[in-house]
Amino acid sequence: MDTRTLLQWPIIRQLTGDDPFGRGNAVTSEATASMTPRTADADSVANSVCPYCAVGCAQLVYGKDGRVMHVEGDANSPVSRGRLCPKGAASEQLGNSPLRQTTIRYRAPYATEWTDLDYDTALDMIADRVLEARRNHWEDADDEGNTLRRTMGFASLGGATLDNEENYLIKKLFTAAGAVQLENQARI
Amino acid sequence: MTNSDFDAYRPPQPERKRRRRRAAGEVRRTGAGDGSREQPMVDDIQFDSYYGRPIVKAPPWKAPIALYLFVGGIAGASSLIAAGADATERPTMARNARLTALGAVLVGTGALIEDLGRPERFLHMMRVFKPSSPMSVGTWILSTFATASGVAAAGEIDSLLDEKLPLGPLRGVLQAVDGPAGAVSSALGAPLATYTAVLLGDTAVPTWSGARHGLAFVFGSSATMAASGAQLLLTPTAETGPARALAVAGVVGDLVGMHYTKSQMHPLEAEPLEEGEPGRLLKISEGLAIAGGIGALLGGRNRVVAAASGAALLAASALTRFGVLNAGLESVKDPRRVVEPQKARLEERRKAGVTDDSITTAG
Amino acid sequence: MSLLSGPEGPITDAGWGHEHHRKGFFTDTSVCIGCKACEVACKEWNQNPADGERKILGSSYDNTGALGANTWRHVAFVEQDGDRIEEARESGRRLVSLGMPGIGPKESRTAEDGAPLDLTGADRSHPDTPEFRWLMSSDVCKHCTNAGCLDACPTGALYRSQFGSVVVQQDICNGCGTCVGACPFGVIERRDDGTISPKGSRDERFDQDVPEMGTAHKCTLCTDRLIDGEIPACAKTCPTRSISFGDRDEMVADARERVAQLHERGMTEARLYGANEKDGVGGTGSVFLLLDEPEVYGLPPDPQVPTAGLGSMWKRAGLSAAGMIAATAIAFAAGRK
Amino acid sequence: MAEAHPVAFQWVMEAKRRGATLIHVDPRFTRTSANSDKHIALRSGSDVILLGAVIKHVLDNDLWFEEYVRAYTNISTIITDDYLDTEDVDGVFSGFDPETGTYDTSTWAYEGETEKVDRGLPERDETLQHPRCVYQILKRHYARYTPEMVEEYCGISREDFDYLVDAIVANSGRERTTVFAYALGWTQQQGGSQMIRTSAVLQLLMGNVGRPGSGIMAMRGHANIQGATDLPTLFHILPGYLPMVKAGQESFAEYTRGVGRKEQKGFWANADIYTANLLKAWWGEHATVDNDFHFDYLPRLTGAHSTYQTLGRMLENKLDGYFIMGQNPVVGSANGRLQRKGMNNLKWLVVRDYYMIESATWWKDGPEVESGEIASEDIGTEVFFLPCANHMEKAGSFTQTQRMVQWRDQGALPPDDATSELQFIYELGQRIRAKLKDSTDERDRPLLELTWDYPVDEHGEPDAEAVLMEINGRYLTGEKAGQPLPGFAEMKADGSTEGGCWIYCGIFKDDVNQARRRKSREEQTLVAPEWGWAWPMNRRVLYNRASADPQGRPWSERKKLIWWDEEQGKWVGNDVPDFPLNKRPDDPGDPSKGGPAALAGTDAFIMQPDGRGWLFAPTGLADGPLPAHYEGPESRVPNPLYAQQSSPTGIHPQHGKDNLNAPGVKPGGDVYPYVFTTYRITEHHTAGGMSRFLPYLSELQPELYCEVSPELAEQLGLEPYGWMTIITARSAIEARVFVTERMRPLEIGGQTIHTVGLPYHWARGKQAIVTGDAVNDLIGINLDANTQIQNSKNNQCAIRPGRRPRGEALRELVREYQERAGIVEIDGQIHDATPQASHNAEDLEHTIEHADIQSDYMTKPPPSKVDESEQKGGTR
Repeated sequence: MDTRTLLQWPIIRQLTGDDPFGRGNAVTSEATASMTPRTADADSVANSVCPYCAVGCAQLVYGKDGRVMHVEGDANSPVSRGRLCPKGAASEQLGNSPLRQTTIRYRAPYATEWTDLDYDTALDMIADRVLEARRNHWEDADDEGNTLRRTMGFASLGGATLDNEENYLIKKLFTAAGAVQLENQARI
Repeated sequence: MTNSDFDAYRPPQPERKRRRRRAAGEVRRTGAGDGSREQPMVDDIQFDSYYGRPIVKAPPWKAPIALYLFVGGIAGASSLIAAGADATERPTMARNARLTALGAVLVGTGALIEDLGRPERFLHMMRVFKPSSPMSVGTWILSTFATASGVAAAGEIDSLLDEKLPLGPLRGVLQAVDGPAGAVSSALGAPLATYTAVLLGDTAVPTWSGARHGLAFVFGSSATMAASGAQLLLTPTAETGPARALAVAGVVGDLVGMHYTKSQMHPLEAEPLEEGEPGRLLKISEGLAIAGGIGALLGGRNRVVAAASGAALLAASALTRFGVLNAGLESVKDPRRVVEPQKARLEERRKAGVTDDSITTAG
Repeated sequence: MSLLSGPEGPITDAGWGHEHHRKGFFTDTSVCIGCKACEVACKEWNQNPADGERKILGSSYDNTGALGANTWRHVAFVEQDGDRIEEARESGRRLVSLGMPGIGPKESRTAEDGAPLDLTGADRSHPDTPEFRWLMSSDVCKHCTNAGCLDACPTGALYRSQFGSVVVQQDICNGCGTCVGACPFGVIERRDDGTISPKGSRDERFDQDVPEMGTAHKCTLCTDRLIDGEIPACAKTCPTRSISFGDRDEMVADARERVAQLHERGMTEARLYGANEKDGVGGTGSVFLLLDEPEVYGLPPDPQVPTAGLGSMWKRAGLSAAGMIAATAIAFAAGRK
Repeated sequence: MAEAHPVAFQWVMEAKRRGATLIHVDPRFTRTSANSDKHIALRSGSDVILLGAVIKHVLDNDLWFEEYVRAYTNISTIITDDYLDTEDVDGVFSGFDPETGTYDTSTWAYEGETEKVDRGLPERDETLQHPRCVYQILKRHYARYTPEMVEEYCGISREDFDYLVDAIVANSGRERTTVFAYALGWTQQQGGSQMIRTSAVLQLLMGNVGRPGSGIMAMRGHANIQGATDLPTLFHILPGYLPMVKAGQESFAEYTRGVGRKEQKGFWANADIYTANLLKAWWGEHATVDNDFHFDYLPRLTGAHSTYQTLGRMLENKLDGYFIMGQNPVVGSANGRLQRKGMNNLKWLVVRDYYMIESATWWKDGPEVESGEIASEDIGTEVFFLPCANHMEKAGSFTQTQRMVQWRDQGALPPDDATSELQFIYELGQRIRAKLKDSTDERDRPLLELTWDYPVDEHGEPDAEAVLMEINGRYLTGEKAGQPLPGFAEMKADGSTEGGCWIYCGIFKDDVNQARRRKSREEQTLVAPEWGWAWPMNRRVLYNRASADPQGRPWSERKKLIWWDEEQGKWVGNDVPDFPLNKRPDDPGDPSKGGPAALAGTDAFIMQPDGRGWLFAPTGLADGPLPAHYEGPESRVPNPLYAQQSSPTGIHPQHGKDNLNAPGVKPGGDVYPYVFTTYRITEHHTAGGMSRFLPYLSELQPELYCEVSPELAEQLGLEPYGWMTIITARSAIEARVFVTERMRPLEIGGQTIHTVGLPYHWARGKQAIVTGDAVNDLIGINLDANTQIQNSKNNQCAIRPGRRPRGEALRELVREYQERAGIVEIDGQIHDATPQASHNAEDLEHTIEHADIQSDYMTKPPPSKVDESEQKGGTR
């Protein structure tokens, strides 16, 4: 034990410093002395918005190694002033919950279990099915001869937690494909 | 207006009530939401709690700690007996007492470490010396005592084995410090046995906290009684005369001490010492102590009776520690044991004209 | 206060000098909406494990139960009817009539005509007692001036920071548990558990990563955040500023002003908890405005730091030890061969 | 609001600190009530009675804001003499066709020469004496809505009613304003649109629209539910609230004229421009003036195609595939059992989510599989589960509840296979186009000619800003070619500009992503115009012309927002004026021009064809120009106001025996004696997909409970925190008993009405951290005719202590109650006892026919933006 280490022995610090009772700076460890908030390790801070209700509270997303390490409110926001409700405050867990499903799963018709599928195959299968469903239920005109130019073969539900840009592209692509049964939470 | 078919026959409507108001004297429903309510112990004090949930927490101390309280007492008192035996030239008892002290302190240390959340960090206890922490003070007492007892006992063992321990040149050192070590261990024996009362008393646990006025006497007596009992068990009757006397003194101290302790407590604080499992342990302990005391007093010259009495006293002491520990653990479960004594003492101070020391203020 | 339980200037006592003001919370339960954001933000920042039983606890909307090793903010919910509200108002009125010191800032203590405001009669001007109320209150470590846990810690793991907060050093604590019993508020606890695993038959089960097992845990006042000039996670997230944070002096002043406001509206049930330096723990770092007796919220009505009695306890232990020595000496002296 | 929007509630608490009075009207005492000055419990579904009585009080006592109302509303407008009120037709309006359950709304029109009415200049009687002027109609219509009626049928005492009315009156006028905030408590009712309309009528009367601290706030429930309505994934509209094309509208001109006539007042007169820019954005060079911008590429509607009609197609095996993206319909939609049944019939299903939600796993661990009613092996649906990126793992924008668009930067990378919807839909589009590239089929041309080329990053993620730029729009010709449009006023219908959504035009003004602005609130005014961007044109308060008096002066100093500055010759103030900037307050408008130029200087409601706020809505609503009270579809209370029991236009597809209604006031109604209302709580989020999988949220509210009054608990022998079973005509579930005085019985029309409350966040499955029965299994599909939104807030149930039966016995229990109520015969023949039996369709297609909400939409100008969000969005 060298002298420096010995001098760091809290008892010595108790006897020599301002904290004889050992309730303050005499007893701190090196880790305590060099304490920083854990966000000090973050390598990015992104301006974001809470994904739950529509109040639109501003969030700061602290990232490290490509993952979210912490989320808190942005005090600059005129809407939320940095505050978050319990759901907003749990946003980090929304991304990092151990229950998150991060790989593609596929259930064949009448199967009792999931299997795995790679992205490219899945996308290809879905594209085929969209085209088939579109064909199967294509309607050129109604009984009175009015143009319909649509398909009733597939539908889509969702969008209220998706971005504007995403909703726009969903509407654009599916409308161009002739689909009309496009809906989201706003109806529910 | 209405288009009900039964309009004309509608019975007179009771006067519309905005919300059900409780008539005076009507019994409150339980579980209706405003926390649990129980019958007040004292008529003019209404007892409220947050759904009957505990207010304070008991430390996470289990059987090893009770064992530690017990053997710590034995160790401490045994070292005193060893000193007495040395001084009065009772070598067998001196040796037995020293070895008892060492064995007990080793078991105690083991138990203490066992009960830590992070046993590998036991040595962190040595970082500081905190006069405000009975555990810190106690640990220093314990470690010094253990070291000293170890040295003293090593000397005993060495001489017992006719210096056959492979000590080499260290034997000289051992023989030189043997005496002082014994003295240190004797000096720390009594504090070792009684500091644990402070350890328990220095908590917010109602029963322990309430027992703070007398618990040291109970623990000191109990330790004395147990250590004496150990010698009655281990040492031939020829040398155990003082131990018998001590045993009797210990029993008396234990009984009187416990009575005194309870007399200083709020009834709700004392209750766990008398009821339930801890109460039962303490009742058995009391019986065993009395039996052991009588046995030691009257039949102490008989080796068998002495041994039996010794065992009874040891058991009594052990049960006292388990009883007191468990009574404390039990006492936190009912928030009444926190709220009522505190309200009572607050009320008492207010009656005495002290109105400026409440944690609740109007501004 | 005795020397052992610490003097009134906790920061100075801890050897920090006057680098920082003592920090603290003011939790104003009269504006708490019971959203529990404080609980979640606290757990997220401190990475505390979820430890709920995943069962309804039978205490209104509170399924957290109490403060503990993994829960450093706890929101209490209490449903009360009109009778109970009247009782609370009455008990608050009694407090006022005790003539306690330092009630409210001066300017709000006088009526418009300059005469002293007679708060004991304030209820008469108040609108009707509501028929029902739902109290919500976020509890937290009190960061006492005279902190039982801090005093009792044998390893120096607990220390008083430069901000006046009482903090466990996780690299030091060996889990002896002494602090747990020493807290008069039942706040600190040893972390012995805290896992979540889904009860269903998921393909892969998982256990939550539980850091720092076996050591004592409690609110740190987000001391790590304070170092960077941030405020504690709970105070930052609180939507309605029911939890505010700042210099303890200011918190107490705010609390006094707020309670005076409420009293002026006839809400005599409002009272402060922890603002009195003369109480059994020397005043708390976390001050609360309550609307009923403390025990209704699960708070002790007259907490005292155990170490306040330490001198007397050591005296008795010494006496007992002396008794042991004397008894032994007498026994051997009398029995000398 | 404290429950579901806690952070927004900070402003309410702030206002309360400053002396605002906060009143909470709700059947339940919630966390909002706990923090309000007053909680007023009303019987669920009786809102129009209450608000109607407030309107009557205000009219009878001349308490309305006369100067405001006369200048800015249609109070003096005269209605055609074909119009018959509910007063005249005993509970329905003129134009009702009982066969179809729909209205021909033509009789609700303004009086006047067609030419003048079309120009927004109907006949008026400024003396308000004309018997057919809106003022007189209003007075007659609400004459029945008395405080006594409120006391008897809402369960609100006279005292409380007076408190409410006095507070509204005292807090309205020049110096003060009142605001109404609502959420699903209104939208999820059959008749919910009219509840919102009632508050709109009241707010207009009190001068509480277009002013700071005024209005009707729809507290919307999802991060981007506003954006998903503006840039709609909804069947009935295109971006910017342009309606979807209806079968029969063969030409661009016919369609755009239906949306807005060139000669009408205000900004809908430019519907052709907005449409042309949208089409141009979608089909680029292929869309030209000559081919009507390929208007012909748009698919047409033949009725309602909402999620509930789509469910009908599923049940009839007429739908092959379904995309579910960030939704959990088997939990969140009405009649969950039916939703699952429908999904059993799909050929394929794509679910995109973060977690294994119940809508992805119903075939494996759904309630029917659990009970043995159906086996996994019998379900032929092919399921793709695709993990998706969350809001932190992609860049993009959300539009919050006040129409403010906020951009999010990317903070992390999506894990493993997870992708954004942007990437998925983009790549799916590319894949589909690749597969069709050699197609010569005419029907594939819209896909092949679609502008579908966005820059992507190294992970394949499209640049969301490029998409936003397309939404904003660009100049295509001239020296500014390629530059973003600064606002929709720059849009042209000649192919020289394009823009995907006219109301978002300007969001990329100055080539800056305005939604990304984050100037601290400390550094700007309270209006905070430099934080994010609000459509349209960054206006924070819509119709804010009304914040100034007719002469252009603020109504009062403390309520000023914008005003006319004579020196500068323009409107100035703290917000972007929602009015033609240089139009003087005394400008008479130029009727010959149409559009914005036709607006007079006092035509504050610039989206309305007459420039006025509509107390009386001549068009735009499917169920009446004025709100009238109807009982809920299962209500056991006879309608105290009209012979018409429940909404004459309500929609109720039966789907065999799976969507029955309780008999209500008919015999057998007493089998389901209690009202249940569903709701959300702070700790969870809608169907639980974003909360039940998170440990921190799950532990806060781990189990489903049912809130019951002590009286009902005692009556039924319910043990606190024990179990109870709730049975409806659809299904039965179990919940923990939560006895609380926050629920209380009401004496209504001579009977005691017990209401119980059920939060609906839980579901049965094996994947989430906490599970419980799904409450929406209890709810039937009874839709509002305007919105196609289900009635969740007042339905009837029976209650028994203890847990529900397992296995087959559960269906037997439900059936036993159905039989006792006489809604299903022993032999399985359905006896429909629903009050509005006149148009209960057993056939879904039939239902669609007469539920067609588009009929109004297509022929009449769409309602204003405010009305739009009220009717279509409601709030989630």
